Amino acid sequence: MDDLYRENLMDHYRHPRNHGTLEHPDCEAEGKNPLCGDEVELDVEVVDGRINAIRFTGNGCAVSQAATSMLTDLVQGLPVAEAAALPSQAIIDELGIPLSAMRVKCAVLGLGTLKVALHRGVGTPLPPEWGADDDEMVWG
Amino acid sequence: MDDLYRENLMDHYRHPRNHGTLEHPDCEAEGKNPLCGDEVELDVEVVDGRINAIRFTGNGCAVSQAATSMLTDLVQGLPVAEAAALPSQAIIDELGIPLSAMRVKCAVLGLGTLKVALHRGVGTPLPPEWGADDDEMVWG
Amino acid sequence: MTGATPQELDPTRIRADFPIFARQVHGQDLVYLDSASTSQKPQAMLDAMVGFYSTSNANVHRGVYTLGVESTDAYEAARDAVARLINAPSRREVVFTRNTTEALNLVAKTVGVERCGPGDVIVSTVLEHHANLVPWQVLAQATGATLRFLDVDDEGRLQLDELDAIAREGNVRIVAVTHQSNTLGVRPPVEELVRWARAQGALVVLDAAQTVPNRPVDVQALDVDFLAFSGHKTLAPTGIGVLWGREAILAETQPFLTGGEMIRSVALDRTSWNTLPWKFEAGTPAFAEAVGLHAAIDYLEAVGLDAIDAHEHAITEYALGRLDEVTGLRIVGPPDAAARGGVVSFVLDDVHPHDIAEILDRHAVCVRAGHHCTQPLMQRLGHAATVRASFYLYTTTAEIDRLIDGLHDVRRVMGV
Amino acid sequence: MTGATPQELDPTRIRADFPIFARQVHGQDLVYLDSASTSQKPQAMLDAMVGFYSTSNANVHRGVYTLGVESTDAYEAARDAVARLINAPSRREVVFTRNTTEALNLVAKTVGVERCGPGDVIVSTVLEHHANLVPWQVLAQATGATLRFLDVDDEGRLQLDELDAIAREGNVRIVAVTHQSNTLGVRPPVEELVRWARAQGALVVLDAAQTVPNRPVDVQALDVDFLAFSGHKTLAPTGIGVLWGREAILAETQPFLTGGEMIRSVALDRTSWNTLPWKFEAGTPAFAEAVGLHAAIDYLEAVGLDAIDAHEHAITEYALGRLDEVTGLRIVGPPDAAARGGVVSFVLDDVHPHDIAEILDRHAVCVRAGHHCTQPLMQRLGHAATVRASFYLYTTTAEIDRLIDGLHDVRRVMGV
Ligand SMILES: Cc1ncc(COP(=O)(O)O)c(C=O)c1O
Ligand SMILES: Cc1ncc(COP(=O)(O)O)c(C=O)c1O
Repeated sequence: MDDLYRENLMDHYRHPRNHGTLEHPDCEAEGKNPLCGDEVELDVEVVDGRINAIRFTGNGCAVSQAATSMLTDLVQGLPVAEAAALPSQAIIDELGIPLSAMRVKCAVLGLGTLKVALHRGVGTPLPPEWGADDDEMVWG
Repeated sequence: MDDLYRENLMDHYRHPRNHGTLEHPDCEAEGKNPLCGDEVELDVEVVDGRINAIRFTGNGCAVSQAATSMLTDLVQGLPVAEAAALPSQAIIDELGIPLSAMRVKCAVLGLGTLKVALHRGVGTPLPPEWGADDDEMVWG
Repeated sequence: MTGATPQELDPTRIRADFPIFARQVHGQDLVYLDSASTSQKPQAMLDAMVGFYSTSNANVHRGVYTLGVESTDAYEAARDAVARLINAPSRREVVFTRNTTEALNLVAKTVGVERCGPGDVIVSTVLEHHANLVPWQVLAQATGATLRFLDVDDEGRLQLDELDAIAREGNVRIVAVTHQSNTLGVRPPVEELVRWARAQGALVVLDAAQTVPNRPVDVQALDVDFLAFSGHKTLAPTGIGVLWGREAILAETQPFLTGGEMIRSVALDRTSWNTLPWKFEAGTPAFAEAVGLHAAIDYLEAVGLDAIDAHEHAITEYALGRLDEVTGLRIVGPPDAAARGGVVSFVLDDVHPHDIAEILDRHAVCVRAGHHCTQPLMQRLGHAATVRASFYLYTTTAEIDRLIDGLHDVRRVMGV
Repeated sequence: MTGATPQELDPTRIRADFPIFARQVHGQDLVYLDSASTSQKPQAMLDAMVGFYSTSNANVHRGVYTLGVESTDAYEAARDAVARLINAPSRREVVFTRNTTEALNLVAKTVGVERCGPGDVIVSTVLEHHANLVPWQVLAQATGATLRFLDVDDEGRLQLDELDAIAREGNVRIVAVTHQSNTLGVRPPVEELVRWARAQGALVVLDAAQTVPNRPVDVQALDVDFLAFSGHKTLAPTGIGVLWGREAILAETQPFLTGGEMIRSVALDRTSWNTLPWKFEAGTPAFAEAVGLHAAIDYLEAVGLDAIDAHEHAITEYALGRLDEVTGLRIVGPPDAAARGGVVSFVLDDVHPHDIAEILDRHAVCVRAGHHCTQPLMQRLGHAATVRASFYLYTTTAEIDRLIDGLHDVRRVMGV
C-alpha cells in the first residue's frame, strides 16, 4: 500500500497548493481526460518571461490532482520556455510512485494543460504529442 | 486406396454411360460447381411421364463424372416424379466410397442438374436446397 | 439448458477449472470482479483450441485432404453449437464476427444502410454501450435518418413514455437496444419494446453481449431480428463474436466485407455471392477461436445456464447487501437485485473511481473504473466515472468479502 | 532479421517445434504442403497464448488493475513487434484486423470511398486473390470509378505495357497489387508499379499475405502506402491480421467500424475519435491472438527471415526438379524457381485436381486443389482448377519425395 499513495501525494491531494483562479491570467487552458473524467483548469500570470503566479482548479483522481498541485510548485518562478519544455518524467519523479501507462495519463494531465496554456498565451512551442485542437484534450 | 476409387467408380469414369447429347431434349440443364470447376450438361427425353432417354456431357473430377454416369443408369425409364424426388443418398450409396462434405458436392452435381432440368422442362417440384436462379449453380 | 430446477452450482469447484485462479497479485489470491468486461477461460476451452491447432489445423472450406475436412467440420460444428445455444431456427443465420461491435456494425452498414433514409427513424437508448450507439449515429448521419434515444430514470430504468411521440416522427426502421446494461446491470423491458417495434414494422437489434454468457437466451422467444454477442465474455477466446440474424433478412441483404469464402464465382467484371451464412464471412475466419467457442458453450451448458443465472443473482444480492455496509458508498443503478444481472456500479464519497480501483488492485481485487464505454449514460446519471464489480459463474462470496475489506482500506488510505 | 549471410535452417529440427507433425493420417506421417493457405503453429506460440490466458487475461485499455495493465502491455507490445517486423516508421500505423481480407476491405471502404469517384481509376491485376479484387469491384461500383486489371502472360508474369493507356483513362487513385501470387508463386514487379503509381499520385495497396510469413518485408523500402497480411499464415493464430498504413493518410481518414475503444468521447449527438491506431480498432480486439502473433514473430525472427526465404527457394527448386520427373505433369506458372516463392501449381494430364488431392490425402500428403481464390487468374490461364503444393520453413525434401511418390500412385489409380 505504502508505495502507492505516499504521504506526500496524499498531502498534495488533500491540501492542493496554488488552488484557485487568477483575476487576469495571461495564459489559461482546460485539460480533460474523457476516459476517466479527470479535469484541470490552469491560470498563469507571466511577468518578464517567467511564471509569476499559477492557480488551478479541477477534479479527478488523487494522482491527477496531486500531480497538478506538485506541478504548480515546480514551475513557480520558472522561465516560460523552461516550463513549456518540462518533460513528463519530471512529474512522474515528483509523484514518486509506480505508475501504469494508464495512470501516467492522469499524472501528466496538468503538465499537458500547462503546455497548452503557455502555447496559447505566450506562444511557446507545443510538441505534437500534446497537440490539442479543441478543448477536449486527451493526453497520450 | 481401394475404398477410395473403386473399380466400379473408375469404370464409370473411364467409360461413362449415356454420354453425349440428345437432338430434341424435353428437358435440359447445366450444372457447375465453380469451387472446383466440375461441370455437367444433361439432356432428357420424356415419354409418357417417364425418362425415355438421358444423355450427359461434362468434365470434372472422377467422382462428379462417375456419379453422373451412374445417375443416368439409375433414372433411365423412371417416372419423372420419382427421378425428381431421388435423394442424394441414392447417388452416394451408388458410388460406394466414403465422401467428405466437400466431395458430396461433386457426387450430387449431376443429380441436382437433373432436378433442375426436370423442373424446367416438365415442372416437377424443385426442393429449395437445389434452388438455382441462374445457370451458375452451386449445390450445397 | 438444464431442466426445471436449476442445479445449484459450486463456484469453488468451478474455479478449479480456470487456471488463472492460481495467479497471485501482490502476493494475494486473485479476485476477479471484471467479467462484464471479459471472462476468464476454463482449461477445457484452452485444451480444445490447442488440441485443434496440434492435430487438425488447416484452412476451412477449401481442403480436400483429411485435415481440411476435420477443420471445416470443427468450424461448422461450432456454428451448430451457437445455433443450439440461442435456439436459432437455422444454422444459416449464425454469422461469425470478431466481436459484438463488428456484429452490430455489420447490421448498421448493410441492413441499416439499405433500409434507412430521410424521414426514417432509428431508436436506441441512453443505456447503450458505445458499440450499440455510435454505429447508429454514423448510420443516421450517412442516410439522413433521425436517431432518437429512449431515456432512463435516475436509477437507469428505461422509460418507454416517449414511444408514441417517436412513432409520429417518421417510419421507425430499427430499434437497437441492450439486453442488459453493462454498466448498471439493469435489464430493459425488451418484450415491450419488441411489441412496439413490431407494430411499427421496425427491426429489432438486440445487444446480448451481457446476457448470452450467463442465462438462457432464445432468439425465437425474444422475437428479435438480430442478436449479437462476444466470445470473450462467454468463456471463449478473443477474436470471435456472433451475429445472429433472420434468414429472410440476411438472404436479401448485400454482403458486408468481400473477398474469399463469401463468393460464389468471381470474374473481372462481375461477382456473385455465396449462400448464407458464408456470404457474410469474408476471408479466413477465426476457425480455431470457433473451436474454442464451441468448447466454452459445452462448458456453459454442462454447468447449466439456469444455474449460472441463479448463481449470479444470489451473488449480486449478497454483494448489494455487503456494499451497503460501506460508509459513503452509493449504488449507481437500481438498488435491488431483482431487475438486474451480475453487475454492480457504485461510487464512494468523493474518492475518484480510479483511486478506488488502484487501491483495490493492491488487494488483488480487479474492478473496472471509468465510464464503461457508456459515456451518455454516465452523463445522464451525473457521474464522470463509477467503479464496477461484475460477477460470473466462478465468483464466490469470499471474493465479495475481499472487495468489502478492500473498500474499507480505500477509505482509510484516502482519509474519508 | 538476420545478418548478411543467412544461417541455413534445419527443417527437421524446426519440425520438432510443431506439435502437429506428430499427427498421422491414414497411418502415415503428415506431409503438409498447404502453408500458402494457412501455416502450422509452433508450440512456443501456443504456449504464449495459453500462458497469457492463464495468467494475465483481462480486457485491454481499460483496467487500472494489474491484469489489465499486463494485458494492455502485451497487446501493445505485439504492435511494436509487428512494426519492427515490417519496419514501420511508427507503431501508430499498425492496425490489427481479423485477416488480410478485412485489412483490404478497411482500405477500400474508408480511404477508397473518400478518394475515388467518377473519372478516377483503380488498378489491380488478374493475379490477385479475391481478397484484393472483389473489394475494388465493390468500391468501383459504389463510387463510379473505373476498375482496370493488368494482365499476365501465359506463365503468370505481370504485364505492364498497358500502364500508359490506363493513365490516360483518368486519375489513377489506387493501385492494388499482390506481393506474391498465392496460386503461382510469381512475384510481380512491385517496384516498377510503385514508381508508376507515384508518378500518377496514386496510393499503392500491397497484399503481402504471401510474403510477410517468409521473407524480410520492409514497408519503407517498398515505398507503398498500405500493406496487409494475416497472422494465420505467419505461424500465428487465426482471428488476427494486420493493416499497415501511412500515418498521414490514416490520420485524415474517417474510421471504419465504430464502438468502444475507437472513440475519444461520445455524446448522444456527437462523437469524436480516438488517435491512431485505435481509431481503426473498434471493440474488444483479438488481444490474445496478438500475443500469439508476437510469439510467432519472435519465432520467425529467431530462425531468421532471410534463412526462411533461402530455404523456401531451395525447396522450391528441388520440388520443381522432382515434379519434372512425373509424366504428364505440367507446371502452371513460371517453370523456374528464380522469380517465385515457395508455391507450385500444376496439372496432371486430364486427371482432375480434386482426384489428385484426394488420392494424395490417402498418402497423408496435404495439397490444395481448386481455384485458390483466384478465379480470374485461372480463367486467364485456361484452367478450371490446379493442384497447389506450398512450402514453409518446416518443409523437407523428404516431404517432396512423398509428394512425388503419391503422384505416381495417382497415375496408377487413375490409369493415366
Ligand atoms: C495473396 C493473398 N491475399 C489474401 C489472402 C486472404 O487472406 P485471409 O483469408 O487470411 O484474409 C490470401 C490467403 O488466402 C492470400 O494468399
Ligand atoms: C452491452 C455490451 N455491448 C457491447 C459490448 C462490446 O463488446 P466487444 O467489445 O466484445 O465488441 C460490450 C462489452 O464491452 C457490452 O457489455
